[in-house]
Order: sequence, then C-alpha cells, then structure tokens
Amino acid sequence: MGVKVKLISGRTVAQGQNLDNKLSEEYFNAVALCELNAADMTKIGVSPGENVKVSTKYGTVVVKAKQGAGNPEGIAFIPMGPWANAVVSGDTKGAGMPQYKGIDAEIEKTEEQVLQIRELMQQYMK
Amino acid sequence: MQQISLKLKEEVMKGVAKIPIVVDSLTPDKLFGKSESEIKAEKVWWGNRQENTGDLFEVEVDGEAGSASEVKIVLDGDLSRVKYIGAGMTAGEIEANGDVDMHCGAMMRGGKITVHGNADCWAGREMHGGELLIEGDAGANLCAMYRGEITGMTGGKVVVEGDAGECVGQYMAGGEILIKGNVDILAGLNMKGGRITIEGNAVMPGADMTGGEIIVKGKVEDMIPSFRFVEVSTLDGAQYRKYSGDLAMTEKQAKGLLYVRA
Amino acid sequence: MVEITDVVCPLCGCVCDDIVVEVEDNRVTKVRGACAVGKSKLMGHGRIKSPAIRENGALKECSYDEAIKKAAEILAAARRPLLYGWSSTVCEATKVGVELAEEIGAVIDNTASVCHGPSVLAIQDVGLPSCTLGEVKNRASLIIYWGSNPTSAHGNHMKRYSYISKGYFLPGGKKDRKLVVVDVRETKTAKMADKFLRVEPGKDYLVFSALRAILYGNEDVVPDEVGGVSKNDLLEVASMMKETQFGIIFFGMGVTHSRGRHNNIVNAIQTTRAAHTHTKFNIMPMRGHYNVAGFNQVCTWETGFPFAVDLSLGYPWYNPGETSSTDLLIRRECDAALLIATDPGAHFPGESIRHLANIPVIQIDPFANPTTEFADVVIPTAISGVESEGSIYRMDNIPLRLRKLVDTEYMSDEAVMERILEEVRAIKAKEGE
Amino acid sequence: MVEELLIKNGVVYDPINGVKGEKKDICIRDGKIVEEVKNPKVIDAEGRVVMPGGVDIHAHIAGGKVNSGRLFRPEDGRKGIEPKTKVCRAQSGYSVPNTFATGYRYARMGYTFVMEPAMPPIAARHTHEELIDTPILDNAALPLIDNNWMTMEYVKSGDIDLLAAYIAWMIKATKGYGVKIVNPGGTEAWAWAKNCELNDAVPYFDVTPAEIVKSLAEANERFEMPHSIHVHGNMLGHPGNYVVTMKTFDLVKGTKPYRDRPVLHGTHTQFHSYGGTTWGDFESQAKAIAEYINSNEHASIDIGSVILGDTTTMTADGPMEYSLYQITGRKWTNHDVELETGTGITPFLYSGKVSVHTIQWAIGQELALLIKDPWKVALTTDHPNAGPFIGYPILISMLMNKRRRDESAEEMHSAIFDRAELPSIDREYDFYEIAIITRAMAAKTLGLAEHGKGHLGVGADGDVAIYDITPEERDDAGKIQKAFLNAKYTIKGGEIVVKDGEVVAAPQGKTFFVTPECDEKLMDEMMAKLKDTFEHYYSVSFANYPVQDAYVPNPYEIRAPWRS
Repeated sequence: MGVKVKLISGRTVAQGQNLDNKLSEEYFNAVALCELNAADMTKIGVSPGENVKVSTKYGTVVVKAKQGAGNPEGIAFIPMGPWANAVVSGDTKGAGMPQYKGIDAEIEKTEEQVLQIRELMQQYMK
Repeated sequence: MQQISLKLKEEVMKGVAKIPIVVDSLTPDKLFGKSESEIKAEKVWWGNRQENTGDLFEVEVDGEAGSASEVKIVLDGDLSRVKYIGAGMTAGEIEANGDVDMHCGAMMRGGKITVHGNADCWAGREMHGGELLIEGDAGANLCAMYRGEITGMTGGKVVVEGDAGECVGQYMAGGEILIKGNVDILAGLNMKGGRITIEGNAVMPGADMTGGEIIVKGKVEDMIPSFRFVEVSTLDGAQYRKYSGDLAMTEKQAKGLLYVRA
Repeated sequence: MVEITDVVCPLCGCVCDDIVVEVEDNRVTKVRGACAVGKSKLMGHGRIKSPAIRENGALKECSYDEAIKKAAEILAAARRPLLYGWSSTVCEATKVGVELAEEIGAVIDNTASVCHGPSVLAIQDVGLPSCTLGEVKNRASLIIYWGSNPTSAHGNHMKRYSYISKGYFLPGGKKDRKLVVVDVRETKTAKMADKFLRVEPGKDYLVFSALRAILYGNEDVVPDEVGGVSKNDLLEVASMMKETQFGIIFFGMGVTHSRGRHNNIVNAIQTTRAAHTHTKFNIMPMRGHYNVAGFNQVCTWETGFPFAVDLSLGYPWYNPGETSSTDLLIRRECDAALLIATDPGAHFPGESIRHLANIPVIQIDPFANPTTEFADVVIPTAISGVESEGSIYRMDNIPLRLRKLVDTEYMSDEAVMERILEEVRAIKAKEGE
Repeated sequence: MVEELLIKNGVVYDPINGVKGEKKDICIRDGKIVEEVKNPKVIDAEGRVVMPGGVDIHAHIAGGKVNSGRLFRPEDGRKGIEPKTKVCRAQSGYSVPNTFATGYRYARMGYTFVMEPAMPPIAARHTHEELIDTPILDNAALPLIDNNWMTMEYVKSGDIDLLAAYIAWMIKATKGYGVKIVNPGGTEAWAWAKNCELNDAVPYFDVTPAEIVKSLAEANERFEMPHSIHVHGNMLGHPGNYVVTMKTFDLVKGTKPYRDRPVLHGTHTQFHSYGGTTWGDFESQAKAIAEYINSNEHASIDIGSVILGDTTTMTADGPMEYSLYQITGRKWTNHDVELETGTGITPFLYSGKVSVHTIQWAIGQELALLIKDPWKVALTTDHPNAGPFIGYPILISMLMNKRRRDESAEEMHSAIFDRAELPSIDREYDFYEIAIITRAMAAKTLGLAEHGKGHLGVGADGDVAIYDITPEERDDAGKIQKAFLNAKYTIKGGEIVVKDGEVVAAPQGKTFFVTPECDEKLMDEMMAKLKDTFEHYYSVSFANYPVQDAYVPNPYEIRAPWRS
C-alpha cells in the first residue's frame, strides 16, 4: 500500500550540472528519482535504488527511490525536470505560475521501469 | 425589447488550438441601433487578426429597442474562449448559455449579465455597477483589480451559485458578492469596503483587510494568524465569531471585519 | 594556451564575473573560481550539429537558410504565436524578439513565468525594498534564506555576496553575521543556519502574517503555533530582525512555487516593510538564470511590461494568468511557438507540453534537450558568454557584459532572430501586395 | 533624409542669437543650419512660431530607476497604450512611458534633447541601453558621484585634486556628462535607514553634506567641464527646507567657474522652496528663493513644477521616497546601490483639493515668474516626480496667461490664496521667454550651445520646432497648450520627424558624453586606491565595470581639459 505525501520539486547541483546535457545518462541519474524520508520508505517497503510510482491528481510517473537526508516524514522531493513535471499541477489559478511544490501525492513501490526522456516525451505526442 | 442572438459557429473552436475571441465590442451599448447587417460587420479580434462578427457568429435580431437598456444579447455555442463578454456595459442584458471565458463583466457599470455555466478568471474585474449572475463556478480573481491597481470592485452585485477561485474581491471597495459554494484561498484580500458573503467554506480569508466585511457561513481552514477575536455576535439569527483585522498591519489600518459561523 | 580573466559566468543569477578560464586550441580547458554548475556550463557539452526540420516524424538536417525560412513561414501564418524563453541568452536577442512579437502579434514571455513571475506580480502590488548584492556583502549582519537553497541552486552566492563573504562593515565575514533559514526540508543551507524554521508546505503565507503582526507590536493575537512554527521561534526571529543594523531576506521558488504563489511574496515584502519600521531591511528574489532579470528589464522598457506581454492587438496587454505561457498552453490557445534558450520539455507541467507537442514548434538552442524531441524546426546557436558576447542583468539588476571566449561557426541567437524577422517581414510584404 | 531644407515665413524665436520673433528664413544642409541653400525642400511656416528644438535639462527618462517605475506600475502602463504604426513601435505608459513613447512624445512637443539626470555609475550600462532604445532624442546622462565612498574619503582628507581624478575616471567609465549630486551623505546614511541634514556627519565617514557639495564644486571646476555640478540638495520635500536650499547655494559662492556659467545648478527647486514647520503650516517660500537667484550670479535652477494628477515619483534620495511612502501607504520600491547611491520609487497623486499639493503647484510657477532673468530658469517637472513631461504645454499656457492661472486657482484649495504668491503675480511670459526656459537656457547651462543645441545660428544642429500658433494668438491659452503638445513640424538634424503632430520618422539620436582629461600622476595615485576598493568591497570586478563603446553607438565626445 502507498504512502500519502506532499510532493516538492526543485533544483539540485547534479541537475544544474547537466542542464545542457539532458539527453545523457548523468541527467537521468540526477533527476529521475524521488527523495523520501527513511520512515516513509519503510512504510512502503522500498529501499534505495528500487522504483516507486508517484501518483497525483495530474498524472503518474515512475522514478528511483532515494533516501533524502533533510526530508521530514510526509514530504517527497523530485528534482526539477520532466519526471517531476509529469505529476505537478498546471493550474495557475490566475497567477500564471503552475504549482510545482506542495502537491498531494501517493507513493508506492513498483516493478514498473523508469521511462527514458524520449519515452516520456512520446507520451505527450499521442 | 430587442433580442440579438449570437451563436458561435462550431468550426471556430474546432482546431488543435482554441484561439480566444474578444467581444467587448458586442454589448447592448455598442450594438443598440445597429441593423443585423451592421452587427455582422462589427469587428472582433480573433487572435491577432480582426474578423467580422458575422463570420464567427450566426447573428439574428428580433424586435426593436428604444435604448440600450431594451437590448438583450443572447450568446450560444462554445463560449469557453470568448473573452470580455459584457465588459464595460452600462445597460441592457446579456445571457450566455454555457461556460464563458475571462473578463466577463469586467469594468461593468450597469445592466445585467447571466451566465448559465462557469465563468473563467477576472469575472466582474473592476466592476462599478450592475448585476452579474454566474450559475456555475467562478475562476480566480473574481471582482478583483487589474495588476498594480489598489481598487477592485466599487459597486454592483455579483452572485456565484457554485464555487469561486483564489482572491475573490481583492482590493474590493464597495458592492456585494455572494458565493453559495466554497472559495479558494485569500477571499477578500486587501479588502477596504463592501461585503463578501460565503455560504460554503473558505481558506485564509480576509488577509490584509483594512475595511469592509466578510461573512463565512461554512468552515474556515488556515485562519490568518493576525486577526483579533472580538466577540460572539448574532447575524440574522445565527451565531458568528467576530474578528477584526488584519493586524499584520498597524492597529490603525486594521479595520476589516470577519465573521465565521460559530 | 590563453588565460582569460574576469570572465562573466553565463549560468545562474549570481553572474560571478571574476572567473578565470584557460583556452587551448579554441576550447575551454580549465575553469577557476566558478561553482560546480558554472564550471560544467563553461566546459561545455555535446551540441546540436546542424539546423534541422522535422519531416514525417524525423528531424532532417538542413541549412540555416532553410530552417530560418521555415520558422518565418510558421510564425507569419500563426494566429496566436508564443515567443518563449530568453533567460539564457543576451538582451540583444531579446530586443529583436520584442520587435518580432510586435510584427506578428505574438505573446512574448520568459522563464520568469515559471520561476519568479509571482515575485514580479508581488512587486506590482507592494513594491520591493531591495539593494545590490554588494550592499549585502558590506552591511548585512542578518541574512535570511526563505524557500531558497543556494548550496544547490546558486553555488557562489554565500561566498561572494552574503553569509560567508567579508565586507567593509563586516570584516569577520560569517563571524559577524547571523544566518536564518526557513524551508520545508532541512537543506544543506539549513544545516549551516544559526536558526532554522521548518514550515509546513503551503503555510509560508501564514508564517509571514504572524511575523508581521509581531513586528507591528500585535503579537498578542498570534497563536502558539503557525504553519508548523512555534510562536517562540517566531518571536526569536522577529527580535533578530529588529536588532540587526541591516537585514536581508533572499527568497526562492520555495515560496513562488507553492500555495499562495505571488501572495506569499507580497507577504514576504510586507514583512520586510514591517521590519523596516525598526531598522534597515531589504529583500531580494534569488533569480535563476543568468539573464532572466535582463529579459524583464528589456521587455519593460520596450513594451512597458516585464513578461507575458500579449501584442496580438497591436499594443501591449499584460496579464499573467491569461497571457502567461502555462495558461496559453494549458488552455490550448497557441497555434505556434518559438522557444529560444529554454527547455519547456523539461520544465513545463506535462499538461502544457502535451499542447506544445501538437503545434508547430521552433527551437533555438545550442543543446539538444527534451524539447528537441517534439520540435519541428531546430536552429542551433552559439553559446552566449562562451562563443558570443552581449548584455545581461544579474539577479540584483546590475548590468554586465558577457565575454566571448572562443570562436564558433554557429550563428548567435541575435543573428538568427534578426534573420527570422527579415524573412517574416518579407512574407508580410508579399501578402500586402 | 532631405539634404537641404528651407523653412520660410516663420516667426523665429532664437534667444541665443538674440532673435526675438523676426520673420526669418532658416536653411539646413546635411543636418546643420547654414546661411543659404540651393534647391531645398521648402516648408512654408505661414507666420507660425518657430523655435530651436527643445532642450530638457532634467527628466528621468532612462535607467534602472525609471524601469523599476515602469515594472511596478502596469496600471500606469495600461493608461498610455497605443498600437504600433508603420513608423512607431507600440507605446505604453503615462507617467512612466516605455522608451519608444518617450522619444515620440518629446518629439511631438518639439523637443530634440533630454538630459537623464541620475545615472547610478555601476548601472550606467543600463541607462545607455535604454537611451539607445529612446528614438529621435539626442541625450546625455549625469552619473551620481556624491554619496560614493571614494568621494567622501577624498572630501574627508581634503584631496580635491584626487577627487577630481576620481570624478574624471567615473565620468569616463560611465560615458557620463557631469557631476550629479542627490541628497549628499543622506543617501549613504539611508543604507542604515538614516538621513543627513546639511551639517550632520555622514555615519562612519564623518564628512558633512556641506563639505561634499563644496568639494565637488571645486573638483568639477578643475576641468573645463561644460556643465556645473547639478544639485539635488538635502531635505528635499520637507517643510522649511528653503533655508537649507539657500545655505547649499551659498556653499559654492566663492568657487570660480572655468567659463561664464553658474558653478551650481539647483534642480527641481520647487521641492526645495518650502516654508512652514509641518504639513499643517506648510507655505510657499518661492519668493525667498527667487530673490536669492535674482541677487546672485553663481546659481541657476529648474523649476520642477507640479502637474496635477497621478504620477510616479523616483529619486536617488532614498529617505525622501520612504517618507513619501509612509504618507501614502502605497507601493514602495527601494534600491540601495553599493558604495555609490540609492533609489526610491513610489506612486503619488497631486490633487488640487489638497492644500499642500495646491501650494506645491503654485511654487513651481512662482519660481518661473518671480525670477527676473529667464536665463537663470529652466522649465521642468522633474519628470516624472512633479508630473510627466507631457504636462509642459499646460505649464507654458499657465506662464503665458494670468487669466488661466486665476481660473485654475479658483478651482483649487483655498490655501493657494493665503499660503502662496501665485494669485498676486501679474507677469506673463512671452514666446521669447518661453523659448529661453524650454531651450536656450538649458543649452547654455549644459554647455551644449557651442555643440549645436538650443539655437539656430549657422553651424548649429538642424533641430527646429514649428508650432501651430502665431504671435497674434498668444492670448489664447487653449491654443497655446494644443500647439506646444503637438508641433506642426519637428525637424531633427534636418530630417522631418514630426508633421501635424504625428511622428513620421524615428532616427537614432546622439549621446553626448564628456572626457575630463586628468593629470597622469594624479590618475595613477587615485587608481591604486580605486582598484583596492573594487578588490575588497565592490561585487563586480574592476575590469567589467566601465561602459563599453558598444553602448554608445552614436557618440558625441566633449573633451574637458585639465585647468593648470
């Protein structure tokens, strides 16, 4: 069974280092992941490196689980990038700004594979 | 009475892109005294090009009008990308059958608009008078100000049968807003006059109020922490917790009143 | 080998301008003084080889002329085109962009739209008591990072300008300063703080209101706990704010991206104004890209408005929430898009990308990225600040000039924009006949 | 562009050449005024008023401060929107117009030169970038050099020569035109939320504003600078400040100018001519200031007259804008600039129903009317502080017509009758005097006359304004206002840029900048200290600081030799 969290997305050093290098494996490894608190990881029985499925009102995406040092229980962090954006809200509520942070999400362990960037983009082109 | 029927042609919104149409030129004030062919020739902006109203809408005119106040415009078709319906109108009536796009009733001074559906953001923006009835939900910034202004709605009456978005009545100085459903965050932000009544629930209402009153008949989530509880008072029979604020400003400025159902 | 000093870094809003690079046979081989992220940018990555046009699904290489012609045709025919990006290129390119937007009745918008756009809206509501970064370096004895994490996003910020730097009135550097961090997570930056406040996601607005009430002497109304922060902690931070001689709040997307958006920033600025009734207090957005501020400057002096400017009616109309890229795409308003020096494919919400993927898209960028996957015309350009020079504005709006470090065969962003504008005018002239 | 142009049958007002409303032909070849032309394009002025292109001595039209004003006032932006035309870019803004509107609207009023009077040195590139995008107008900008740490340190040590070397470097590095002073010492104090009066010590630097003004005047005259120091003194906008104003002017009475010009220009003097002790007993002291100017030769002023309505106030005088914001509670932007200066911006509404505003409205006009010699006065609104520049035609019609002034006064707060002089003043300007305060005086005071601005003598720039009014119609205030708002013709460098009030061409203007030439040894000594200052305290490197030539695409250099 999944755990309910508030989902945050944002910049990291590794993400920034690969800004101009997004089709690379380095970028994939830097960004296609979800930082969770240790307790939350135990709840869903996932260990670092295994895949988790992140579901919100706006979509679903599979990323690798990572233990986030600073993450309090109930808060998940995905680095800014296409994987995070597959599940954030585009509703700007008349302010022009999507909601990239503080989204209600459910996270569960999964055997599904993490999509590569090309596969992610293909989904939108349907 | 005269009725002008404008039905948006289907093909207009059929493309991959749904490009908005700006119809502030199609109000009772502006169409009064015009023949059907003159109305068809009225220019409206569709994206970055001007088109004849008659090329985008099927136009029918019934009856005679002695003044703009005797003109009723009925809009049909997919209106979800038709902006500025009734903007700046001073008299007459507009009825929109369906969801309408942004700025419906913006700068309105008189007359009545009825929306049989939802209204997108900025409905009733900087409204000065008249009536606006939205039977569905209203988007964000209902009856708010334009960016940078310090006055929003100054007069008139607005009723929303459904829910409303963020910042209802921001910088409101006068008039009345009734929301029968729930409102998103910060209803009555910077409010300085007038009244907002919310029959459903509200989140963080009344922030930076300096005047006017907000009545919440449902529950308040995330109450602004800078309001002062005054007393339990009775409004038409029901008990309310009365707060003054917003004391995130100086005591002198914080003259707003917030009533929350006890 | 040539050593070039005082190089201006074309990465983040810090725009460090004391970088030293070594160039050997027209390649940057060494970088000194930049942060990890800036260094990676200056050292360079794989490039788009050639201009290309998508033909039945696949990108087919072509000449600059063919790509530019195709781009011009798409834009001239469009009824609601969007010109988006502009934050990682120079002001000279932006100027041509604004002129093109006027010419074709487009909406022009930059990445502030999904970054510090809310900060701009807030400034339009209450203004911005602020300063240049050198003021912080020389005077600020209290530094507050609120919803911003420089250790990840602005590598040299603390070292050059704030907590760790030495200044005229603070020769001891961090020994003479206090650091407060407010965030939903205990970031690396938070770990350095003298005081860390962990706020619940989406509750920043409430915390600001409580702080203001305290700073205005209305602390009696503040409850014992606000947004996950105890009243005692708020009282402590408030008194730190009152006691400093010069305080500064640096805020980031932690506040602009969460519930409340621009109104969080309004409240942050109102908090600064409240603190200013006791002492000197300023506030500054941690702008992301090195020239995100520059676009807002140019767009403001040329159109009167800083971003999300709709020129479809011939005159500028500005209304983020309506004329901003995310709304235009999610509402499926656009029928064509020119994307320059940006990557919506990676940074826009999925819903927006879905529409982009279904309309003609022109991409102008030195590097292939997710956007390239659905772009219909791809035009590679020189890397500003490495292969071409030009004007940019730092996060505190200090204007600087990027340097050219190496030669290139690639056209500059400015040159490509100039050629597209020419072609568009030629097409319009024909239509006129 | 037309090679040759002949303007005939105009009634010409060209004060610098003593031409007082004579029917006179004006010949232009290759952009310059000449004796005669062979086969010119002919404009028949049909007896209309003809003047040199207008010269504005002080208007905030370009740079970070102006742009912050635009950025935070979309509500002002939407007031002035106009679609693009074949010639013109899209326009927006009323009190803070976009750069294109700024150029077009000035040109339509017959102006061809504007001085941007407050350029923060570290942001000089920004000012120049906006000037490049300001069409038609020739321009120049004054760097702020009074609150700079280096300035104050040299003032303290009394090294006037080194101070001169520093301002020489600053003016060169910023492609600037002269020395601007704004609330000397007070703006540095504002970095600590404090302010300074004329004889207070500046926190940590222990020099006084008085010493800063005196030293900068001395340093400025070390060179053959075209312009004197340009001074916005302490205590702007405070009741009773007229005393400070006269004391400030007195500081430089003994300073010798290098040529026949004042040693100090006191700008937007309306804001500095206040009597009373509070807003309660606030009153006009324009009379005292005017008498001072009448009885002294070392100081000139511009009036900074109020235009009623909403505007955007902006100045490097940070503390002043803060107190203004405290009065209105409206939005407030502040921008402290490291080691140099600051900025404050806040919207403001001047209402004829408010006693203080009414008196302010009177003071600007009183200064123009009570100062006997128009060569000592320039017409300004300190755009946009006392009102936008497009209000000039209103002011002109007021100065030329007492009846119009009286009618306006009747509509306003009664304070104008008991706490201002205006209703009791009968003087009316004539076209010749108007030509002086809108062109000739500014051109002379800025030292631009010998470089072709502000007059129609042979060799001058072919900048001409033809107004749709004849000398006989001088009593028609309404027509005067209309005529000066939309010129019949504006000719810039021999090219017709405005015809019948419409912009028909928008060429790029020239940027005038001064190169003070300083003794090498002094320069080296100063440079050692300067580089150390950059090394330790600036947030940008020395090498990236000076404005590159790319930012002055159409330069006009004026060399200012050292006076040995």
